[in-house]
Amino acid sequence: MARTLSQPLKSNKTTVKKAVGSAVPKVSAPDFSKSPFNVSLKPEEKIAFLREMLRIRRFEQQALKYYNQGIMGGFLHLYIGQESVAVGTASLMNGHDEIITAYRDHGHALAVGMGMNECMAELFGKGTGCSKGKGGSMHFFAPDKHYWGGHGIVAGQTPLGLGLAFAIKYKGIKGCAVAFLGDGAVNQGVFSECLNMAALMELPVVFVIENNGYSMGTSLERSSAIRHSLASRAEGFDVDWSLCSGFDLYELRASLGDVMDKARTQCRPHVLEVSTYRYYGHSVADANAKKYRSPEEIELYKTEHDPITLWQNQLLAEKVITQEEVDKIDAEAKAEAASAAEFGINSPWPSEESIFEDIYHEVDHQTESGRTGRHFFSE
Amino acid sequence: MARTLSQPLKSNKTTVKKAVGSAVPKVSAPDFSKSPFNVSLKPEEKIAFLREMLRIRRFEQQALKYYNQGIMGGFLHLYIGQESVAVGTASLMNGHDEIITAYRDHGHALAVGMGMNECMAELFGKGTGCSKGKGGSMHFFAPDKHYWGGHGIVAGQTPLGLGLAFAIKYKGIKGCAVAFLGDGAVNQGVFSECLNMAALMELPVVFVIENNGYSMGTSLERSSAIRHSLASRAEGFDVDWSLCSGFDLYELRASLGDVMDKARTQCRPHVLEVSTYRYYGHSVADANAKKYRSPEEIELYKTEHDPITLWQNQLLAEKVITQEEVDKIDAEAKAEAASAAEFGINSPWPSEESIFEDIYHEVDHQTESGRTGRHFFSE
Amino acid sequence: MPLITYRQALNDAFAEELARDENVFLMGEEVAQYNGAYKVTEGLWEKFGSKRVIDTPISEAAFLGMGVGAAMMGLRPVVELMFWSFAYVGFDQIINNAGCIRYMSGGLINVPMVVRGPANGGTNVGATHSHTPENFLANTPGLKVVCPATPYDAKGLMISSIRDNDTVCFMENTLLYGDLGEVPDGAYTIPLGVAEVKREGIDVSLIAHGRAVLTCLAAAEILASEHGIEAEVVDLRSIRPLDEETILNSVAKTHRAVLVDENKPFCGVSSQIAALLAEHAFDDLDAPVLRVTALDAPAIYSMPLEKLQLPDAQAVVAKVLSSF
Amino acid sequence: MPLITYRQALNDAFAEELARDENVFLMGEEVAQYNGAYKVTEGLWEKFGSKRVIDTPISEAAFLGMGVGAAMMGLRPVVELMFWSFAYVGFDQIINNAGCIRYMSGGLINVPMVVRGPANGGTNVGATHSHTPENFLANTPGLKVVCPATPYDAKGLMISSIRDNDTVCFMENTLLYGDLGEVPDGAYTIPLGVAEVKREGIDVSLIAHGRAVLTCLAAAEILASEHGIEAEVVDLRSIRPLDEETILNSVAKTHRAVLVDENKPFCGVSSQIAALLAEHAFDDLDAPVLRVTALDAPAIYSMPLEKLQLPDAQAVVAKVLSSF
Ligand SMILES: Cc1ncc(C[n+]2csc(CCOP(=O)(O)OP(=O)(O)O)c2C)c(N)n1
Ligand SMILES: Cc1ncc(C[n+]2csc(CCOP(=O)(O)OP(=O)(O)O)c2C)c(N)n1
Ligand SMILES: [Mg+2]
Ligand SMILES: [Mg+2]
Repeated sequence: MARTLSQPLKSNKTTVKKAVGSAVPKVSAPDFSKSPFNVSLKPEEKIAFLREMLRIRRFEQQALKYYNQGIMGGFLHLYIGQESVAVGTASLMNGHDEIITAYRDHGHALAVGMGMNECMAELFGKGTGCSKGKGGSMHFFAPDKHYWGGHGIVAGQTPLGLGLAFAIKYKGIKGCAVAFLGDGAVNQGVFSECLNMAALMELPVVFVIENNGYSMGTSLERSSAIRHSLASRAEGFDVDWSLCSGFDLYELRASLGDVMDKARTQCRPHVLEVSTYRYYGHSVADANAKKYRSPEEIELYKTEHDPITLWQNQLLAEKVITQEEVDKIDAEAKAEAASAAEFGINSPWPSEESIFEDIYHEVDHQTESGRTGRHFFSE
Repeated sequence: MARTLSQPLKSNKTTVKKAVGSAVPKVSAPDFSKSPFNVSLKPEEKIAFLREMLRIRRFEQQALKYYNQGIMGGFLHLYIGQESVAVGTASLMNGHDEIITAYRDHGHALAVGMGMNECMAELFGKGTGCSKGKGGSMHFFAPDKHYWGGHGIVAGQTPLGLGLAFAIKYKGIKGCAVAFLGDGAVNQGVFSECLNMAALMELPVVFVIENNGYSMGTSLERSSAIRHSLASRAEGFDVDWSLCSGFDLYELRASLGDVMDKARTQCRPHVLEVSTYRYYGHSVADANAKKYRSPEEIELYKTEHDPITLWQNQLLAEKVITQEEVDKIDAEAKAEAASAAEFGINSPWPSEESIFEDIYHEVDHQTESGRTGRHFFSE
Repeated sequence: MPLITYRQALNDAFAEELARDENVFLMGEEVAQYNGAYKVTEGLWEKFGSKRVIDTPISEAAFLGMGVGAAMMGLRPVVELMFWSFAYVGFDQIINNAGCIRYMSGGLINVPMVVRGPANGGTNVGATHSHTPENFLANTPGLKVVCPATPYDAKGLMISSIRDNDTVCFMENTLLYGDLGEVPDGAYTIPLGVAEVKREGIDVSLIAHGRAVLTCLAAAEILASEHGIEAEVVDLRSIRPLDEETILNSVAKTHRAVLVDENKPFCGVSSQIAALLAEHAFDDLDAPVLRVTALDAPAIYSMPLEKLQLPDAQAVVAKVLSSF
Repeated sequence: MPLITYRQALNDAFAEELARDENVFLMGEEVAQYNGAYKVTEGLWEKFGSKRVIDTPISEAAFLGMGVGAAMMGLRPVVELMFWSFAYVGFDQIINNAGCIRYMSGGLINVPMVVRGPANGGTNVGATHSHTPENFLANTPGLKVVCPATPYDAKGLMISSIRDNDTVCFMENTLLYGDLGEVPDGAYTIPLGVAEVKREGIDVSLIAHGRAVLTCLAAAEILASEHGIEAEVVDLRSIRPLDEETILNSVAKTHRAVLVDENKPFCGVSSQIAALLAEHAFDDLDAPVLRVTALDAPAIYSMPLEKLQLPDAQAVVAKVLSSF
């Protein structure tokens, strides 16, 4: 099956909105490293991005190992291949911004600063997990880090993102909300509803479509009818939109930085479609991962468009880092992941009583409201 | 409040799709009476359209009288002002086409040939009603006339329209499905889902947005963010779209005839936005009908853009009809409506047993499946 | 105490809470400029402005979800559904987001939202507009469900619901909006999870919620005056949390229960009360647990027939008599 | 008889009905080219092609509604929900369109559709993916609900459901897909609304549906071998229509009922059965009606804890013993 749509997008490298159907302008790709969001980056910051991407990858590889051994439950949706998107986004958050994503959420979690231990423990279903073992892989949360999860129902998080933006504006905060969704998720009606409401209410929300070309086993062409791009659907709702490659961290930061700023300062929503790719199956249980796309295709992305390799090479070329330093960072990431796995394995299970905790705030806090009447109807 | 959006649309008088945001071409309005759909109309046919529109109006005015007397229940959403749309559509149906609409459904019902008696009896909640008194104003159906209702949940009928189109294509019929919805209904997510699926599956469906400028008390501007038009949202889903005025029956027939043909022959979906106007409140119970829009605005539409007056004047100008004949037709329509009201009033209520009929097909037909197990759980 | 309508009691609750807590806001279709399809929010937009009283497009899923998102951030949305029947186009947002996020986040998040609107049959608006989903919603641990029967309860329960730190599904009734009752000025709360014995009796317990409570009270009068039967009427008020104690105490006293419910019978609220009694009042009961529910058919349009579909006092009386 | 899996039994039912009736078609997410997320439709796209086995985008509301529209026109859609949990984004289409259109049209229309997919907890996929809405759906007059526990029942009930002229909500279970059972080749039907006594007994009736039936059978073995108690196991199979006669006959014989249910307890299917018994088996019962349900909390992710949330044989045994 020919892939075209999630290959690094050639067109529309700027974040300027394009009229639907208009010819793609022949601009030579700008040098994104010179964008205002990148030009003043300190070497340490650039290196930190590399570290964060490597940490995500090593974390997930470690998790994969245990999942395959059958000692993790449920689903495991790996983010490997897409790390630049989460890391780039987190790097642009200003302390007043809020983010939310779907079930492919480990990358965003680590990128905003959640610890590997709590995340790994969650995967093992342990009481020390970030969600006390109640949420699992799809449900990582860290409100204190402005990270609102981790949501399993496709596109169900998009109106929540709208609500985050609403609250930001209501409270008079100079921030924005970034809500991620997949290329399959755009076909849930609620996302279209969100576009309309975001525009009508002038909410500071950026919807980032992480277009990895597939929703489960269905290629973009088979799930979405479009004339130009998924993002261009926003046009019909008077929402600005743009496309960018997610493979190059500079480009992602330049594009997203722009639109997040616009959201913060002008209270205007935006849809940014980011081309990216996942190397593994939809979830680890996806036995067909190599059937609906060719091994060659996967290989091409791994070798030509890996965001970590690209960034690493960039930093090497900029002489911001040496190969030895890269290796060291990677080794540290691996060690951290291994130790997180240890932590997870050695952590206790949640207590049996905890089954009835964290359902009602009022019950948990034993307020009067929480003590009145029967709340639970099994013994 | 300034109205702009449902005034007779000046732009885009042809059914040719326009690129979003592109300048409206300065074409002088074509003479729609010369369109292939109109040019060969016989005088009797033109007169029949007038009669149908008048019948709808007189029917509803009659119903209104009894509703205001409190002897009809529920909601009564009047179609008055919009009659041309239903009549124009029905006049284009080829015997293999199917239509479906929302709760503002009397016009479509009469236009496809349902009798005034059964419709009026339904409003009175009588057993002789088209839905045996079970559906009421919002739920008229006549599958034998290719009319699939009458649906109360906003936009809930749009995927059903998709299903009608699906069945048409599946069965290899050379027809199309026309699904109506309002300007407020476009903001239900399911409609966007339908656009995507219609394009992907290449279904012969035409969505007709009857844009009367308001969803209940909310003007289009306050409910829908758009750059060009509601219909132009279809662009993002690779669905063709166009706009037309619904005030002029020639224009409506020319525009809709075109796209229905395209749907039938090419199996391509289309969204047609028709500008129209309702004179009464959202429903008769809408006490605010004159608050969210000015009496002057309503008056303007009634005097300048009434589809019946316009058509009547057109036929008088064409000398297809005389004023006397018009008056006679109108008198007949009034008499028919009055006699339908008589019929409704004098009809019996549904029987008490009928409460448990028409729930399960198998029970109604006392098949084995309908006789096995308990189906109803109250005495 | 002033005599005001159920509608006004709710309106007062909103006005007072909007004034008290700037995190409270109202939203929904036609709630602001139009004053609400049933005028429950009349005058509030004029008084509190577009920031606090917000009209939405016809996009229930999105605005319910927006409410959840805003509530996660500490705001207190009061979201109107024009009818609870329309909840089904946004059901996922209520069940999975309002209902499950706290659990899935291990308690990091709570969703202090009220979703409100009328949920009732009896107004000839047909099957799709007459749903009563209190049973569905109360099935979901994480959600609370409240169904007031009187103006007094409506105001006190609404204020409690707005102040509650969990999501409360608040079910009103278009047939009750015009009912008058005594309601004090100023704020007062009625805790969720406390039923009220609205009439004392010794011979049979009539257990109900929402408008069915009024049906029971009317039936109780008939039973007393015409049949010498003193019925106790228990108004559940809150479905989840549920005041099982008051129910069981009443049945322990009367030894007979007739459950009256405008829900459809299969897995309705009264099924749950019956299950409670079948387990925990087994020795107290002198007779089968009987139910009077909405007839088990979609709501019919026809005016006189829909009246037959809902429990009325005569049906309750007949059912009670059949139990002796 | 060949020993095949529950999954294969369903697959055979589809293959046979697709071959028999050209109005039958399957659709849903990943049902065609991917062979189904749980491989229930494996091989069917290859065999019947893209006209009959159709992949959809992730647009449940639209494709459920499309199914209704197609069924109104006489086709027989079999619509897969990857999980029944996802029904909530398309709930309106099921309740209001599939469920109410026949009534609202005065019987002019019927909707011969099957909506199917797994509905169960127990696989560590968290609260949003573990819903069991059979109670909600069976609450709606107009819908039918079927929950097979065995491969044999799965095939026979599926064929009946596809041939049924009303909408059937068919609930499978990912934990059962691999279960083996004897299933005849070729078409056979099991009527909806007929329960099966899967084990005869005289001391107590265990009443259940879906996977809980297997839990009951396991419990019954333990009760017999370790406690000398002979439990009768009634498998409801179909929730609506419901075979009340078989339930009442069993309880009339055993005088004791323990209801086992993977639904959440509040207004779950077992609440309805309890209500039935509280009304119609009052004189037959020697003990309170007891229930073993899913714990009343959202489904938890943690592997060992989720096991505790669902009824298991030990819990059923303990509950039965407590009844004596
Ligand atoms: C409403 C709903 N329908 C179906 C699913 C099952 N499902 C989970 S993820 C997925 C594919 C989503 O693909 P995409 O949006 O492209 O995100 P990606 O997995 O590529 O990150 C599907 C169908 C679901 N979780 N929710
Ligand atoms: C899902 C849903 N939400 C809300 C309503 C209440 N409602 C009925 S009609 C209507 C306005 C629809 O306006 P529009 O689509 O423009 O159609 P019109 O009434 O103008 O014909 C609303 C809000 C409903 N029936 N269904
Ligand atoms: Mg994808
Ligand atoms: Mg309108």
